[in-house]
Amino acid sequence: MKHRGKGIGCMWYPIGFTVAANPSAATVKVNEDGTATLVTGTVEGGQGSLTVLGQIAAEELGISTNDVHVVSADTDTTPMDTGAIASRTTYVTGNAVQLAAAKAKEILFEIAAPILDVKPDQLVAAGRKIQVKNFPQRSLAIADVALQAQFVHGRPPIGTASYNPPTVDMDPETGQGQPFSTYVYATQVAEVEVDDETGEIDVIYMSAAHDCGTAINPMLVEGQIQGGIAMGIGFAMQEEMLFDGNGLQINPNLSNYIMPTSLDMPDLDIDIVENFDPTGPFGAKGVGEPTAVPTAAAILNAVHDAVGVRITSLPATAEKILRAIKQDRIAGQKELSTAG
Amino acid sequence: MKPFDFFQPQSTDAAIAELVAYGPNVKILAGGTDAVVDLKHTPDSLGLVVDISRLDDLKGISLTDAGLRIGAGVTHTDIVTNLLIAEHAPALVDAARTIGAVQTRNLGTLGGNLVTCMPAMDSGPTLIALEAEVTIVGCSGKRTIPLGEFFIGYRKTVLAKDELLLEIVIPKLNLGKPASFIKFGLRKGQALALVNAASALWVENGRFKDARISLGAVAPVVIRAPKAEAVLEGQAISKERIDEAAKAAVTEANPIDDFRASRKYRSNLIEVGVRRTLTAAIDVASN
Amino acid sequence: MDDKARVGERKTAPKSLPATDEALRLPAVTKKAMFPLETITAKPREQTPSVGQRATRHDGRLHGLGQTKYIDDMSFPGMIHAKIKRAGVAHARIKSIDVSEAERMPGVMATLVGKEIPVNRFGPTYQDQPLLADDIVRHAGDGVAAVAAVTEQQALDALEKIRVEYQPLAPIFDPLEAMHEDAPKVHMGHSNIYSSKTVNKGDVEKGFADSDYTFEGTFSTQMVEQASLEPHAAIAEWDPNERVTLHSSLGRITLGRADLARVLVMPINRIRIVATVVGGNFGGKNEITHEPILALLAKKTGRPVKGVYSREDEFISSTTRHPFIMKYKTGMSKEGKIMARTVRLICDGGAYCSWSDTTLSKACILSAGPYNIDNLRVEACAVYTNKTMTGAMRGFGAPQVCFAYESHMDDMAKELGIDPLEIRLINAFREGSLSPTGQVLESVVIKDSLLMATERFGWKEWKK
Amino acid sequence: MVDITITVNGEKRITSVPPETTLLKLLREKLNLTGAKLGCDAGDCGACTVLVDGVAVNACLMLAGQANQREVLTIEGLADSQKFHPLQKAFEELGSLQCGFCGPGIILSAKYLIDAHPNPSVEDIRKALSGNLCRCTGYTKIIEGVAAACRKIAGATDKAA
Repeated sequence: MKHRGKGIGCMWYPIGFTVAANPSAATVKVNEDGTATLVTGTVEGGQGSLTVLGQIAAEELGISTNDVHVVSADTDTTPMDTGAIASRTTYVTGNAVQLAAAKAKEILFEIAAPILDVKPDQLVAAGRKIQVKNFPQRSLAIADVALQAQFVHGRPPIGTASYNPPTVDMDPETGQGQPFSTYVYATQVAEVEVDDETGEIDVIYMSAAHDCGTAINPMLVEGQIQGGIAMGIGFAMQEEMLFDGNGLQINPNLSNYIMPTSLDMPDLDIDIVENFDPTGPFGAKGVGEPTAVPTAAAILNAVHDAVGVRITSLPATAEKILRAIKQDRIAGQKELSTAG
Repeated sequence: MKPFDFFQPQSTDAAIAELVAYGPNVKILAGGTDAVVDLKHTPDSLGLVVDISRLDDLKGISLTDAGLRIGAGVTHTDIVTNLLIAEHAPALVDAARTIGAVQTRNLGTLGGNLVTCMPAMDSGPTLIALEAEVTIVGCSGKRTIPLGEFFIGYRKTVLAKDELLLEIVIPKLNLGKPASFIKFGLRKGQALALVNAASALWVENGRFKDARISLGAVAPVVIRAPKAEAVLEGQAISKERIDEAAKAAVTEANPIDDFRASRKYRSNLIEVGVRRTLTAAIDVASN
Repeated sequence: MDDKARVGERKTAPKSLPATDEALRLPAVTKKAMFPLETITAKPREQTPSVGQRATRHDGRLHGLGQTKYIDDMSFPGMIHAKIKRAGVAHARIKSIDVSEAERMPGVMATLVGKEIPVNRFGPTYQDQPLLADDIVRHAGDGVAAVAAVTEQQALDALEKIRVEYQPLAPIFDPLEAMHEDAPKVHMGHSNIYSSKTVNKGDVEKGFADSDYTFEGTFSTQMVEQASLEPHAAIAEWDPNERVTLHSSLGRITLGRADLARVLVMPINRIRIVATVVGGNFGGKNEITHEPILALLAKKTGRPVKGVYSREDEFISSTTRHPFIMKYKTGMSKEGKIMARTVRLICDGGAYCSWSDTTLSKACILSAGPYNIDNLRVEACAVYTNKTMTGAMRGFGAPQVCFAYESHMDDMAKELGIDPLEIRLINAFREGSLSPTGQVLESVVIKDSLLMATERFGWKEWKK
Repeated sequence: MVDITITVNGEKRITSVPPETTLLKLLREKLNLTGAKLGCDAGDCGACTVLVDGVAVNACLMLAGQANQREVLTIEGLADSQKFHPLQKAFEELGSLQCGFCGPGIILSAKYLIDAHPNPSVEDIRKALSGNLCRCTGYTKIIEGVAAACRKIAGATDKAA
């Protein structure tokens, strides 16, 4: 017989390294035509981090994503970056990018201010224009300002900046300290069906609500969450590196190391929790790793709800679940017989 | 891959001539889904690889006087999409559908699946439950034997070094026989069977007739479960009988204990698999 | 045997190539869509403000056209191929390595053993890992020697001819056994425990005394592989100014460069690392692996040297996710408020530290869950064993502890007869809550996420 | 050596390779078409998927000699300078791929599906892609991409009719 169940997993997760310095630097160059080039030492790993960093630079400069070309991943030319690790790129590198873009923008404002007959701090960049705050009809095209900056004033609008999240060392005895600058929060909920004759779990549906501060690019955030859930499903039910008695791996191949295929994925509903972290670039935090964190808990809690067994060791293979169901029944019968 | 020579014969005779000429240092390649992987792990150079994937005499699915003939070189995709098989032996389609993934089903052949003779092959149980026969061709001519006798050990068949599997025939008597296949794996896609099972049976006056049960991945080769079949023969259809047969089938298997599943769990799957395939076959019979 | 002889034996010798055929003279097949005339830039990329836009990825078009260049898609004139021989024993002293026969194999241009590496130790926290084991093998996937040959197959053939003599050492695989004083030691020193962390907040004893109920649970998790679709790959190339360039699937290039400089004893400005899109990282490509080996082989041979891990190399020699053993004890009020908690974490680090130290810290801090717990004690340690080393993988200990604290939470909810959603809402952090390390938390939206996910799910209406 | 006459992406080539060369190696190393990827070299991951005579296969499981006299379509041949395939468009617009390594194989598996079944259900798409492992995306946006491409193709055909 098949039994359905529901389960919750929720979590918190920090952004960046634990206490240790993990700086990123970035350079933003505004070109003579108002487009920009962002130079970053981080490496695209598929998350879309370069797109997100481009969006952050573009936002600061008031131009579009397409107006920013991102150069990355060459130690000769790109500035220091701690790398795509610890869910830190949007937050840490993103802060560096925003600061760098702000510096370039400052030059543009200084050039534009006398032309617009205002002070630089009265200016904002938006819609590919530099305009007077609250009086948008007085504006100049960024392209024009950039051109003037370079060829008239001899001040190419280039900004370089770095960022390192503020932390406080942890006390070795008590662990008290501020190991991270900020954290994200998330909940995933799973619906499963468990076959009590075979122990097989069918994850039917999952909903997930993740906080990442401002979602710089909701489409990419969704992609991270969906991918993290897939990895979480593998962790929950399938994946395990096995060793024989001599310490040799038994299943070092993709035939026998079982990870989710397209058929193993449930239907998903993804929500992004509205939030704004004042310490992040435009309120953003991060999303990469947390997506894979609560999935196993949600699924195993749903299994518990469905068939009443608590699996305490992962992966929760069908065999393990069936064994638990049978033990549970035996225990139940014993209870009945002693009670009777 | 270590070096080898490659030969694409134009006919089965030409292929067999090469097998004779080359002796033991030759490997036959059909779909390649197992054979090419083997070649990649073969420690020594082979003499010759004979590619039989394009031999016309190994192709084709047809109804003959003997029954439903399926060429050994027919791919799993051919089986999945063939209307004759869908009509006369739909359980074989169900089994073929569970093999590997689209790409491997497009390459892999029924003959290759049988000749490679892995205990967990998915083609075997249904064919054995339907009492299929295989025709083998070699230097000394053709011979036809029951598929059950074709498998003789772990990755070992009766094929002599100079022989090829030519075709598989589901006998006329068993065409349309209600049957069902089930497979248990470690995931839904690209699963390798922990246990698979097939049952075929006639229902006559509410009684089991000629029930055939076959199991895979539970012994060195795909097996039949005669004791379980005997439990059913001539008996009135009932849940109790099915349960009894399923329990009997467990005693006929000798599953291994390995990293993928324990012997105990596999035994449980045998029982469930036999019960479910019998029930499904009865459903087919009553519809 | 040469090709002629192999073909000569055939009765059906292949027809010679038709020299008249134009197709024979054509170069390799070219891509057709190198400069597509059709522009399909999606609107969100062109709109301002850019933050919040569903902008398409800058590399999305290249991906779809098959034109994203990963490391293995690159080749350079004269490039040769390197392969690494893995120990195949879990714990042993290397008595000798004989590469002489391998060096005489066809196509072989150079070999490399650990003793030839200037500084044969690396690691992000402790430099406890050899690039190629030179003295002791600590897990079966340890590399012991490398070969560079004209073709990959020749390199693989040559690996078989490398003779390594081992003196077996007692291995230890179970982290709990490895913690015993008299257990075989994976590294020198008096203990296999190489990292310990604690977090103490409030008064745990008092917290338990004030609790109405106490619950306990023990949980464990397995070793997991990142299993990126792209295997580790790198190409090393020198120029006459003694500068080395590494094209690598590495995800952290600036720190990777510093590691390279340290192990090769070179000035940092003589090393260039160029990465492309990493074909999946998930933590597995965050530290150098074979890059220095390739660099040294390239130096020896004067050729660009490419190394690509086989799928088996990926599993047996690269980092993995830590197995954890987690013991939880929690004191609860009858209303479902957590009064006190103790957590003990044991993390199986495998043969080398890699990112275990930071994994342990994160796991320690996060193990309380996103809940207000005034009285908390967490003790955690990482232990060496003779297995594939564990390192960075998506979550740094968080998936492990989350599985434990959330399972534990539901068990308690069930005993107390409180709905799983309700018990979480009772305990969840709120703005300004104090974290286990005493940090004031800001931008806390755990309750919002709980309500949002459960509402979308239909938690309250849901029926079995 | 085996002589091979092969048509790749519509272009005929004659070449000669050692018999132990796989179709994947022939494409990547001899014909410079690196779109098909080597992910596992054992037919498990599908990153090397190409279409041979219109049929999706693992190029790592086929010897080059077996592809003699056949037509091969690789990801590089799916679009030309005039037109992207709707799958490529949809995948770009919806962010279907992340690291992209599985992409060429996935797109060709999807093409194989929709050539025969222009209006697949989500379950059909899942089944058609089960031989292509992806570690980044959870397959969700890939499935959406395939479905969107099918709608686009259907829409274009409706208009034409």
